Amino acid sequence: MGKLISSIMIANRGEIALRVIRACKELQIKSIALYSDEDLKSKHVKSADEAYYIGPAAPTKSYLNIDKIIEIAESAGAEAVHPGYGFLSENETFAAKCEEKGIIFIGPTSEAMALTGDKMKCKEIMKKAEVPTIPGSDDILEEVDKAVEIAEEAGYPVLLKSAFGGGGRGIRFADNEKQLREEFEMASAESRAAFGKSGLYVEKFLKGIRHIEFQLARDSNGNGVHLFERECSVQRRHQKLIEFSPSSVVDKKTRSKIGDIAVRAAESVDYLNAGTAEFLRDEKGNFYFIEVNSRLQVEHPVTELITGIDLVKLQIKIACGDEIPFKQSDLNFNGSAVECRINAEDPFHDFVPSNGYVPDCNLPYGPGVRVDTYLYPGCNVSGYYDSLVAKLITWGADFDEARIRMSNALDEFMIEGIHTTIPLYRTIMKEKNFIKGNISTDYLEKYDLINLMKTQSKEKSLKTSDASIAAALVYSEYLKGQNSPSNSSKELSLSNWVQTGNIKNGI
Amino acid sequence: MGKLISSIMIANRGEIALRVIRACKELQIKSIALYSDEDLKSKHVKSADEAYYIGPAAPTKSYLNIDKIIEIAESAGAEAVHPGYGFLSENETFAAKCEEKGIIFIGPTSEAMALTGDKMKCKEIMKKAEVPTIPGSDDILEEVDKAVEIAEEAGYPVLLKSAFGGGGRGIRFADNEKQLREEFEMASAESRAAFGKSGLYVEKFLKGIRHIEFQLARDSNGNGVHLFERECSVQRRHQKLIEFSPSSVVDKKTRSKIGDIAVRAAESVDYLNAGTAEFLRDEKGNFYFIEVNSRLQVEHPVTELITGIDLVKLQIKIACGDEIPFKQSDLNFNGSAVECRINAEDPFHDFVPSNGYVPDCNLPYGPGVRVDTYLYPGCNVSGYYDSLVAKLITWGADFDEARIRMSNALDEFMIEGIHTTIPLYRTIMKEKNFIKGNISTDYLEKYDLINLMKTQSKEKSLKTSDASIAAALVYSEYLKGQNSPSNSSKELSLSNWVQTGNIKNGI
Amino acid sequence: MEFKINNLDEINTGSISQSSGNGKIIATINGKQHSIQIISLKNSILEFILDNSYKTAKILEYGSANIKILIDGEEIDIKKHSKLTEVLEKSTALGGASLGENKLLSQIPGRVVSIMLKVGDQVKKGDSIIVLESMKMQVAVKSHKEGKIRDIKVKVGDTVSRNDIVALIE
Amino acid sequence: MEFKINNLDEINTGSISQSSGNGKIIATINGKQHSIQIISLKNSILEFILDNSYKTAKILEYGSANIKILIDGEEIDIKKHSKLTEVLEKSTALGGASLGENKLLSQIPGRVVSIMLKVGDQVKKGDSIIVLESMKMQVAVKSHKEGKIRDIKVKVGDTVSRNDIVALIE
Repeated sequence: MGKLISSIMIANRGEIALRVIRACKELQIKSIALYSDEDLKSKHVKSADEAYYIGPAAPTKSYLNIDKIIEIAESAGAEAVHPGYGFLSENETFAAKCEEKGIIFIGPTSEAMALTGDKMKCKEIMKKAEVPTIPGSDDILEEVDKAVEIAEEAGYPVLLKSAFGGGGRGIRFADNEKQLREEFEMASAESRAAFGKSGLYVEKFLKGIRHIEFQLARDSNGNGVHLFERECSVQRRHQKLIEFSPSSVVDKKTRSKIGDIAVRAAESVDYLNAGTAEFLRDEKGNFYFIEVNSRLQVEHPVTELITGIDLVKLQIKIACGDEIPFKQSDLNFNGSAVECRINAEDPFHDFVPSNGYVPDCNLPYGPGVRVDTYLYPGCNVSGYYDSLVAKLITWGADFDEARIRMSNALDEFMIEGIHTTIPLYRTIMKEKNFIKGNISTDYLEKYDLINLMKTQSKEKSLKTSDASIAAALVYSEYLKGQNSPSNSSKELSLSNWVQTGNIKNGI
Repeated sequence: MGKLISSIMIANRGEIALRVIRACKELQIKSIALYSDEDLKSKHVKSADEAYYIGPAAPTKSYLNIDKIIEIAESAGAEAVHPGYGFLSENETFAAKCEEKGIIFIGPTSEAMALTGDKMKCKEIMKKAEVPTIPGSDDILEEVDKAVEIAEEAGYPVLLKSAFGGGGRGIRFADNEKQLREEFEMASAESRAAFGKSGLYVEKFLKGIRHIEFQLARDSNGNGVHLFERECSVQRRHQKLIEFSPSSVVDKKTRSKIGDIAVRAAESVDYLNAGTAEFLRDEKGNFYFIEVNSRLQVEHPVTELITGIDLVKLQIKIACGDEIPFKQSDLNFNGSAVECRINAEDPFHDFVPSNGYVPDCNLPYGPGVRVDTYLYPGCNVSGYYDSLVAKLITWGADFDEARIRMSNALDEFMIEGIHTTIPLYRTIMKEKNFIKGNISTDYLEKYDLINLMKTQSKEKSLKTSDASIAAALVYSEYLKGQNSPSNSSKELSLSNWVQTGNIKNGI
Repeated sequence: MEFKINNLDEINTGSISQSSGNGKIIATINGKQHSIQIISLKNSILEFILDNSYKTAKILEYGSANIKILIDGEEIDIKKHSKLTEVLEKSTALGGASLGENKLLSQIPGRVVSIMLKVGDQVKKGDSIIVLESMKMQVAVKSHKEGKIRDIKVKVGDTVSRNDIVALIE
Repeated sequence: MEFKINNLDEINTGSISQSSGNGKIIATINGKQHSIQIISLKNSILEFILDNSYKTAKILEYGSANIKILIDGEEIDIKKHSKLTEVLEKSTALGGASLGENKLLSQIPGRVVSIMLKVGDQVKKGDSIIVLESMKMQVAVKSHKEGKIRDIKVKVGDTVSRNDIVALIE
C-alpha cells in the first residue's frame, strides 16, 4: 500500500458523510466535516474529528459553495476531499479547483468527469468503443424537426432527455409526432431556464425494461475491474427505491460479458476511481449502455455486502495512487444483498416530503442487517436537503434470505415524527412478483403497489385494533384515576398500580 | 426442505432468546417466550409473538424449572423447545422430558447429551475413535492415591477437573504431589456439595496452550460437517472473552485434518444438531480433544459471519428432520470475524459484577458490525443471571479489517449506568501480540493487559481533560446564570443563549 | 364505550370488566374477554401484555373524544364516545362543515418558490395556488374549494410550517 | 478556577475569558485559549464544539466542589475550587478521615449467600466478612480496617444494594 494521506474533508452531509467518516476512522485518517446552520446538530458533525461551519442552510450557500469549501479545506489543512454523492460530486469545476490547489479529489479527474457528464459525448465514445447504446440521436438536437426525423427512424414511442439532467429528472415520453413536438418545446424552454442551453436528445423507448448497473473501479495504473451488477429496476418516477444483487436475469456468462463492456467503457474515457456503468436491459435480454456515474453511488453497500470489498476505503486508496489490491478473477460473488432507500416522504399521500423533528427512532440490527443513516433520537430531518434519511441493507445466503431479513428489519425500524417510505417497502418485500424477481422500471404502477400497500395498512389496523382499543381503555382509566379528587374515589383507578410494573433496580 | 413446525418455545432469556426469536421470525414460526418476575420488561418478552410468566427471579424457580416449562409448553401448544445456551441447554433430563411429551427438543438426543456430558465417558469413546486426547486419567478418580499415580505418569504440573463442571469452572492446578493432595480434597468436597458426587479426573497441564474449537452440525440422516474453527484463547480464569476465526495458527491442511477429527467425534456419539468440539493446542502444534459442547455456543456468530450459514435456522431445520442443505466441500471460508463478549463486570476492579438500571445505551452499527444484545435504553441488567449483556461481532476481509472495525465499534458502544468489559477489549484490539495473533490462554496475565488498560485509561483522561474542564466551566456558568436573582445580573449568564442552539423544527 | 379507528369502517366496543389491583385487568373488547397485564406507563408510553402478547403504545394526543396513539410503528387515530354511533350519524347529517372553511392550509412545511395566482382570482377546487419546495421536491398547495382568493398570506421566499394558513378562499 | 480530574495527578486551571452572547465562548484552559460553540444544553446533556471538535458531556452529578460527567463514554470525576491546591494540601494533612469510619459498605448489589464471621470477632483489614452472589459470581465483602465486628446488618438470603451498610467494625 502506498503512503496514505492524513486528513480528508468531506464536502457533504447526511448518511454519506457518516459513511466516509467511518472509512477514515478505519484508515486512521483525520475526518473533517462541514456544517450549515441547519446541520449544527447533525450526526456527521458529532462523528467527525473536526467540523467547520460552511454557511447558511441553502445548498448554494453551503454544500455547493465551491470557493468557501476550498477555502476551509486549505485553512484546515485537508489533504484530500471526498465529495460523497449529489452536491459537488460530479461537478468538474470543483474537481478541477481541487486539482489546481493540490488537494486530492477522491474521484475521477476533472477531464474524465467532463466526458462522462456530457451524455452525448460519452455516448459517442461508447459507440466507438463498440459498447452498445440505445437507438436514437447521436448528438444534441437543436431543432425539433431533427428530433422527429430520428424518432421516426428509431420508431415510436421515444423518450426526450436532457444532456444536463440526471438522476432521472426531466425525462419526457412521446408516443407520436404531435406529442414529441409539444414536449420538445416545453423541455427546451425548461432546460434553457435551468442550464442556459437546450441540450435535448431523443432515445427509443424500451418496453418492460430493467435498470441494471455495474460497479467499476479503476486505478491510476490502468487496472480496471467490475464488481458485478446491481438490479435497480424498482423505481418511482425514474428514482431508484430498491436495489439488489445479483439480478434475477443476469447469469454468470452475461455478468462477465456486460461487466467487461463496463470496464471497456471506463477505459475509453480513462476513468479513475470508483464509478458505475448504467445499462438498460430490454425484454429480449439486450443490454444498452446509458451512462457512467462518476461518483460513489447511494447503493454502493449492496456491492460491499456481496463482494466483501469496502468501496470507500478502496476509493481513498486509489486516490492515493495505490493499485487495486485484487484482480477480476479474485472476486467472489457471495450470497445476495438488498437495499431499501428510506425516504422522508409519505407514500400514502403521493410521496409528499415529510421533514421535521424526530423525537425517537429505533435502528434495526441483527444477523445480516446493515443500516447507513444519520438518524438518532432527537435529530432533525431538514427540508433543505435530500429526503433520503436512511439506507437499510440486508445480506442473505440467497435472495430469499436477504429479502426476509429486509422484511423483518423494516418491521423493526421505527422512526417517530416523520412519514417514510417504509410501509411501501414492507409491502414490496412480500409481493409475489418481487419475490420471483419479475420486475421492470414500471413495476410500481404495473402491479399497483401503492394500493396494495393501502389495503395492507387497513388489514394491519384491523389486526392491531384490539390492542389499540385496549391501550385507549387503559389510558382513559388511568387519567380518570389521576383526575379523581383523591384516593377515596370509588372509580377504578390505575394511577396507583401502574407504578407496580415500573422498572425497579432489582439485583 | 421438510415440513417446518409452527411454534417454538424458547426456554431461555437475554440475547440468546432474542437470537432464536429472530430465527423464528425468518422462518415464520411463532416464537413463545418465558419470563420471570425479573424479566417482565426484558426485550425478549417484547420481541416474541407470545410471552408466558414462568416464576420468581431465582433461576431454579424459573428458567431451570423443568416441570413448569414443560407445563407451559404444553398449554401454549409449543411444538418445539429451543434451550439456548446455559440453563437447561445441556440438561439430559430436560431433553428426555421433551422427547417423552412429544415436544421437539432443538438439540441432540438425550442419549447423546448424556454421553457428551460425562467427560470421562466421552474421552473413552474418543480414544476408541482414535481422537487424540490429553494424557491423564481414563476414568473418574475416587481416591487421591490413584490421582497421584497418574500425575506422576503424565508428569507435573497437572490439572484437576470435575466431570460435572463446565465452562471452565472449578479447574485446579497442581505443581507437585503435596499440592495435588490438598486440591483433591477441597475439590472433592466442593463437587460433592454441588453435585452429590465427587467425579474428579487428572489431566496433564499444557504450557502456552490455545483453546481452539470446531463448529459441528449433524443431521438425523447421518450427514456430518464441520464449519471451521474458532480461536478462543483470550480468556480470563478459563472464561472466554474474545473469539475469532480463522485462528492465526490453523492452516488449510490443519483445518481439514482437525475438522475431520471433530466430525468423527460427533459420529462416535451419534451426535445430532449443532455442537462444538473443543480442542487444546500445545506449543508444538499438537491438538488434543477435550470435550463436545452439546448446544449452540455463545460465540456461534463468528462462524455465521465467515460461512454465511445461519446456525440457529440450521438447528431448527435439523430438528425438523431436514438434511443439512450443503456438503463439506460447498463451504467457503469468507474473510475474518471477531467477537467480544461484553460482560457487566468492572475490569478496573477485579471484574466485580455490575448490574442495575441502564438509563441509556447506544449500539454500534455500520459496515461489518453485528450486535447481539438485550440492551435498550431504559432496560435493567439483572443480578440474578449471567453477566453477558451483549456480543459485539465484526467481519472484515481479513483479520486486521475485522479487528479495526471491532476497535471502532467498541468506541461507539455506549452503555450508561453499569460497568462493562469494553475498556479491556479496546486495549486488547490495539495490543501488539493480539494483532500478531500471538496469544494463548494465559495471554491476559502474560502481557499484563489489565495494567495496560489502566495506563491507557489515564492517557485517555489526559487527552480529554481539556474537554472535561470546558464542560465543567460551561455548566458552572450556566447554573450561575440560572441561580442569579434576575436578568439584571451582570454576571456572565449562559441561561438565555444556550437556548439558541436548541433544536429547531427547521424546514 | 364505542371506538372508531381512523381507516377502518367498523365501530368497536370496549370496557374494563375487572381490575385486580396489581396491574392485571380483564377487558371486554367487541364482546370478547381479554386479559391485560400492565408493565409500565411512563412518559405517555404504555406497555402491556394483551393475552400473552407484548404491546407498546405511545399516547401522542389525548382528548375527550379523540386519542392518537403510535402502536406497532403506526399512528392510529381513535374516536371514542359512549354513543359514538349516534355522534357519527349527526355529523354526517350536518354534512362536512369543514368544506365551508375559508382557510387554505399548507399540508407540508416548505419554502414558497412561486405564487401562481393573485388576490381576486377565481379558483376551482384543486387549482394550484402556491408552490412549495421541500427536500428538493416541488409540491403545490391546491385550493380546497371553489371560490375567490380573498387573501394570500405568504410571499416568495417565505418558509411555512405544516398547517400554516397560506390563503383565504371565499 | 482550579480543577483536578480523578485519575490524573495534574491540577488544571480554567476560566471563561469572553462570551459573545450567541453560544460562542472563549475559554482559557491551562493557559491556552480555546473556542467553544455551544450546541445545546438539555436534560443535563451539554453538547458543544471545542476548537472545531464536537464534544458531548452528560452531567451526572453537580456539587459545589465536585462534578461528575460522562464524556467520550467515560465517567470523569472533577474536583473544583478557586484554590484547589490549598484544599488538597489541607485534606492530605488531615490524613484520610474515611479510615476512621465504622461502616462497612457493600460495593456491589447482590444476595447474601454466606456470613463468614460473627459479632464480636476480631478482624484484620481485608478479611472476608460476608459473601454476596451476583450474576452467578461470588464476591466477598472484606473488612476495610482492623477492629472488632460490632454489628452485622444482613442475614443470609437478604438482598443488598450498592453502598448498603452490611456491618459495623470498631
